[in-house]
Amino acid sequence: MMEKILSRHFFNAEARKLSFYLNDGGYEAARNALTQMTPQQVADQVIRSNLRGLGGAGFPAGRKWSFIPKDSPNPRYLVVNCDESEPGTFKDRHILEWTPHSLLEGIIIAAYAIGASQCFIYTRGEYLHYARMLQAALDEACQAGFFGKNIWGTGFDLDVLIHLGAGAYICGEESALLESLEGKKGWPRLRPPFPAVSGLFGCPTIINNTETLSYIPAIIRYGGSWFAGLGTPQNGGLRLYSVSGHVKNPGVYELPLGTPLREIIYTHAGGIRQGRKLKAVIPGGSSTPVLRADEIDVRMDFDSLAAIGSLLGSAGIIVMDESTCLVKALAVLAKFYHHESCGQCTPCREGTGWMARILNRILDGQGVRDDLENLLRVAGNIRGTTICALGDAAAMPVFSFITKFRDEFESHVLQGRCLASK
Amino acid sequence: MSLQSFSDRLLSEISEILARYPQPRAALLPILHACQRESGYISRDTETAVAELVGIPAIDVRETVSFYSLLLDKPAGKYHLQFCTNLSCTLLGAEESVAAACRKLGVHPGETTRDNRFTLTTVECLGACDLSPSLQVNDDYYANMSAEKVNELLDKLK
Amino acid sequence: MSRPKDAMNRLRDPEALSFWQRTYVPEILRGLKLTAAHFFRNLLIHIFHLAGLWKDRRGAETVQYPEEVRGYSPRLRSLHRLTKRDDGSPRCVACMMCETICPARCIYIVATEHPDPNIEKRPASFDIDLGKCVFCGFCVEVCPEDAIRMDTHILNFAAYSRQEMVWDINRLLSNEPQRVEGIGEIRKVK
Amino acid sequence: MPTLTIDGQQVTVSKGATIMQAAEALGIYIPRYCYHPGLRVAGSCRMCLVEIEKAPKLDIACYRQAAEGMVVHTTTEPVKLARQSILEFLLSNHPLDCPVCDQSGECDLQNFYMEFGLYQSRFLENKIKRRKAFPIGRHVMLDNERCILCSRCVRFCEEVSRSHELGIVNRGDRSEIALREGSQLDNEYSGNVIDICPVGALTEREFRFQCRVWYLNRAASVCPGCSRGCNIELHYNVNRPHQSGGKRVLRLKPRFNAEVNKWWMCDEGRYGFEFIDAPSRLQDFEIRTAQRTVVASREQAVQTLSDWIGDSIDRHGSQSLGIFLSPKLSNEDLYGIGKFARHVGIDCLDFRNPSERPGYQDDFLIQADKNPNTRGCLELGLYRRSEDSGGWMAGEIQRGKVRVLIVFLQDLALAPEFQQVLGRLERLVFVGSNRNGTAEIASLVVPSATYAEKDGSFTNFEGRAQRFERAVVPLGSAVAEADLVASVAVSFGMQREEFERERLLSDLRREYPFFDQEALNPPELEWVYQTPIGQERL
Repeated sequence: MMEKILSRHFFNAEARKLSFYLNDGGYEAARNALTQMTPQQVADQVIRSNLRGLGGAGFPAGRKWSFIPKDSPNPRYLVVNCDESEPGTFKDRHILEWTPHSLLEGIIIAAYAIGASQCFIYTRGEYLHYARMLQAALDEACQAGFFGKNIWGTGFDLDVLIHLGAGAYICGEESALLESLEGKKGWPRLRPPFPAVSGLFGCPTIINNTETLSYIPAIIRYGGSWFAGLGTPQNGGLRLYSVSGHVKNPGVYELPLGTPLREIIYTHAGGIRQGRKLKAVIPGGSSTPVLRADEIDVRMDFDSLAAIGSLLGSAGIIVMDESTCLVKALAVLAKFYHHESCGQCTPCREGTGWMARILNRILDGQGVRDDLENLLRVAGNIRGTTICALGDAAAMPVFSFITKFRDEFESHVLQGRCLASK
Repeated sequence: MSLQSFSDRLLSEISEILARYPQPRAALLPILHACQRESGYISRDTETAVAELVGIPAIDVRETVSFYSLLLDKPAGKYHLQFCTNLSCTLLGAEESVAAACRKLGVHPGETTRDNRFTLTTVECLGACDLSPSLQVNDDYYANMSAEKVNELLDKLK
Repeated sequence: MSRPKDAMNRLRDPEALSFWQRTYVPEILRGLKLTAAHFFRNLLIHIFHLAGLWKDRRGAETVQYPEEVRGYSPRLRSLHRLTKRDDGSPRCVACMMCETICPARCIYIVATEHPDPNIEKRPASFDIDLGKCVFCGFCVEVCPEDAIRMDTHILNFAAYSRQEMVWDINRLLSNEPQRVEGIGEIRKVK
Repeated sequence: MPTLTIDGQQVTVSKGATIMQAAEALGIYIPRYCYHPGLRVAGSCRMCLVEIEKAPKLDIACYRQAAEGMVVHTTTEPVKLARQSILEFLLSNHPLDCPVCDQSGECDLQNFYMEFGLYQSRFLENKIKRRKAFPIGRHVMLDNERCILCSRCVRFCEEVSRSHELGIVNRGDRSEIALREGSQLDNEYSGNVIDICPVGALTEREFRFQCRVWYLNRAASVCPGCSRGCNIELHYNVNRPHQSGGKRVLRLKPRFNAEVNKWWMCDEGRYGFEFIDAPSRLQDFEIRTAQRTVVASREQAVQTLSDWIGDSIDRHGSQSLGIFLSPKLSNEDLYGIGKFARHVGIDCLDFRNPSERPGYQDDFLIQADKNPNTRGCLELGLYRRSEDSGGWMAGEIQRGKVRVLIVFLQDLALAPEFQQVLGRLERLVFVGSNRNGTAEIASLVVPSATYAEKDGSFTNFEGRAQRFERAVVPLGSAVAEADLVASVAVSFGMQREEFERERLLSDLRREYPFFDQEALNPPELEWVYQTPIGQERL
């Protein structure tokens, strides 16, 4: 049985060519889906695969598709979230670079399943280079007749447009992404209505993550149950773990859901560089609660991480060794959320800047006794009161860093001394 | 001042972009990207002209341009150095690369050298944490930067 | 809650007077002694003063106001003054808090634009009608800018007309604070 | 029709109604900044967070729709904490400008902080500095430091005035209100953004530093600027006259009326009150002869007027008297004058100034007819139906038929038809509030009270009669027109009581069923755009 799906041909420049992909059985799944399956059968396979959204929230992909109202007279849209701005995550970039046709084939299948004839791929503006690679692949596929009018003579039309963002983390949030796609600033929308009911231009819209869609061809080809069997129960299949920070071999590792974090760090990513000791790991991108070194025996899947108070998020693993000053690390993250808060709703707009300023002051040795309580309180006041999840994302690291490494923070505040071993 | 100052090439690119979107406003970001590629930044006049093209109020274009960090409302140097200073890159010493670049170019982050060749900015995650510390110069990524590599690169770019 | 009640009881039941106290004679004698001592002391010192002697000793204990005054307490509420910024302009931003709280309604402010948008507002005129003022000090308490104070220790601002009792912004600004020294000490006024 | 429970009270609301609307129906006030009933819901200030049972977290009342069986709490600890924290966030970068801010006293940031706030600052950082106090239009000042980014003004310019001048630029806590390059906030309705701004970010240039708002008194009124009859409030200062240089009426604010003007009014109306305290106001009775003008007492003037009317009737009959009314007069004044005219037999009446041209109008509030009570004049029949304008009266004067003309408010000297013939009159009487060309040549000038100085009602172009109440006392010797007529009418055997305000109104309603309207009930002050000023404390 195959151990890798998407990463089989990573770092092989030939693999991004259509001819290579076709030789590998590419676009067969899409052709099968369109010619031999009903949209419902396609969706059923995806539901059976237990494939959960891989952009952060972990919502079951098949069920999301079912939210499209059956009777809407408006056109339906498929939007691919390829904004990938969560610090620590870079898997989508690898898909664009090495296996763009997996994504494109997944798009055909998903668009067929939801009845969309227009798809937008929203990529972050910094990925211009990678968007061009995707565009080249798309052009090849169009030439081959996989996109456009009347695909494979089924009467199904599909047009794909690659849309570049312009540098805003918030546009990875699905409703902000839609606003951005409509040419507006990326201010998240109030919900309900959810995008599946009223999304892009007020029409039913399904937004899937790049990685999610890229796995769909394999699911259709080998069946949903096969994919589900690759992972732990309720957490289907494989996923791409991005590993960065103080590891010997940072990169993307395609492993079954539920692979222990320790194994990912020490076996696949080669362990900590320079023989240092591990101090902390952020398991799922910058906004997920940090884990202490003694917590890394957790299985990397949605439920196991949630059980110990963290999140799988986008599976961007950031590894920090003993030389890391966690106050500094948190200040960097706080600066990030301050920079990226869209400014629409009060708690996030004012709170992210406040937290960043307190942390900077602490780093400057100007901390005062109440600072840590204040940080926790401000984070607590942001959490759960904002329009979108960015507020929560900004608050979670503050909670987890301060509660799990309180001594380091207190040492900084009270003694102006950093406990990190240099 | 308005559309007259747009080159024919740009105008035809814009009309091509407009044709691909179901609503003109949705084409705003691609059009702005096109304008920025043409002149290096988006001037207030360009904003007004684009607003006219897309058929939306000029303030809406202003809002959009000011919201996105990749859209510049003042010219950047020939080489726009964007150092990622997010967590993974900082962990591996991004700040040293930034400091080295600042020293070599004699500017602070956010500034442009007097000869308009380099603009140095620190940016948030570039989505290249495996290449940490990473640097984007215009559209190209540079991996595993260090003070020495920054100096080498700057020498080459000069 | 016991203390007030306790005090009340004490008021009603004073300590019993002793026999000598009930006669009042010792207290009368003590009183006489005090006044007599002053009488003879003053008599003696004044006679010596006439003879040009003992000039450094005060004749009587009474203060010879207005030639002499006693040092005032820093808490004294005297004539108002408006405090100044470094450039000499009034600190007052014409917020009207003092005018609003003034129970005598003796403050009249007209606001106008300050050229510096960070200050924004200044008084075009600021009048206090001292003929109406009750010297409650609320204006000082309420001022958010510490722009008005009553620490000039000026008490003699009587005037011959009601109009002269109205102090305008220039007069109020020209008042200076009085340094507090020797509270209760008697000083000659030069 | 969902039924829900808010703070233990049950209420049934229409489908699609929000929790905020349901709470309002129960009289429960939920604090808010970005929510305004006249604008699209933004949901961004998060001040109206409420607790909904079985919901995982607090939700905003302005957006969440009421659902059957929903149980909402607006005063529980989590809600209080949320409000405190939102206020703390809003204030973290808000300058402590209250002493110099014109909004203080009617500022929602102040009011809500006093009611729900934390009372102890835990913010030790430096506040963000922004551009302060600069004009962004003819009437509006912007202070970016004070702005809390509720976006009400932006939405107003998008949805109500549809002029799109304002936007929010940049992002995060660098966001601020900005105008399009080189443009100004100069639409016909720009003043409304001042009303809806919950803080002192947008303030009025005209009202700037004129008076602290807690010195202001309020009177319910009707805008006399055009025939729309927007419901307004007159804000006037009689407590501290020195602060505003003796001006009494300092600003007008729209008063909510769902049928007429909703929450809004136009700038033309808003700033059209200057005449009330203008130097051109007539304050004395003046009797003018060829040689000189003398100031007369009210008694003298009334006597003179009565004598002239009686004399003219005696010598030439009541046809020799003409009355030129004004559509700026109230229904009651018009009716009183008409009653008197009927009593003495004057039928030479009109109100249509032949020199008046229709003004600007739009499809929202502004009407071309700049008179507040044209419809009232028409309903009362105070004009000659056979003629298409008031110019016919010039002909009557020319022919020598009309010898004594009483002009109310209008400047007939401006009308070419009248310019030539006014000199032919034996007596020209001018009754008006402000000096004009007609007053200059009148042999008797009677100062009259403006709409701010008397009670009355105007009938708007749709036929809605609306009452306004007196704010200030008439300036100088000015009298209300009906009172003047009452004094004169006594000489002609009428009862003074017939001209009392309430009597005029009740007679009017009896005689003209048209005026028997619900809208004529006494107006109530409705504060919809701001919480009340704490006036009772002064």
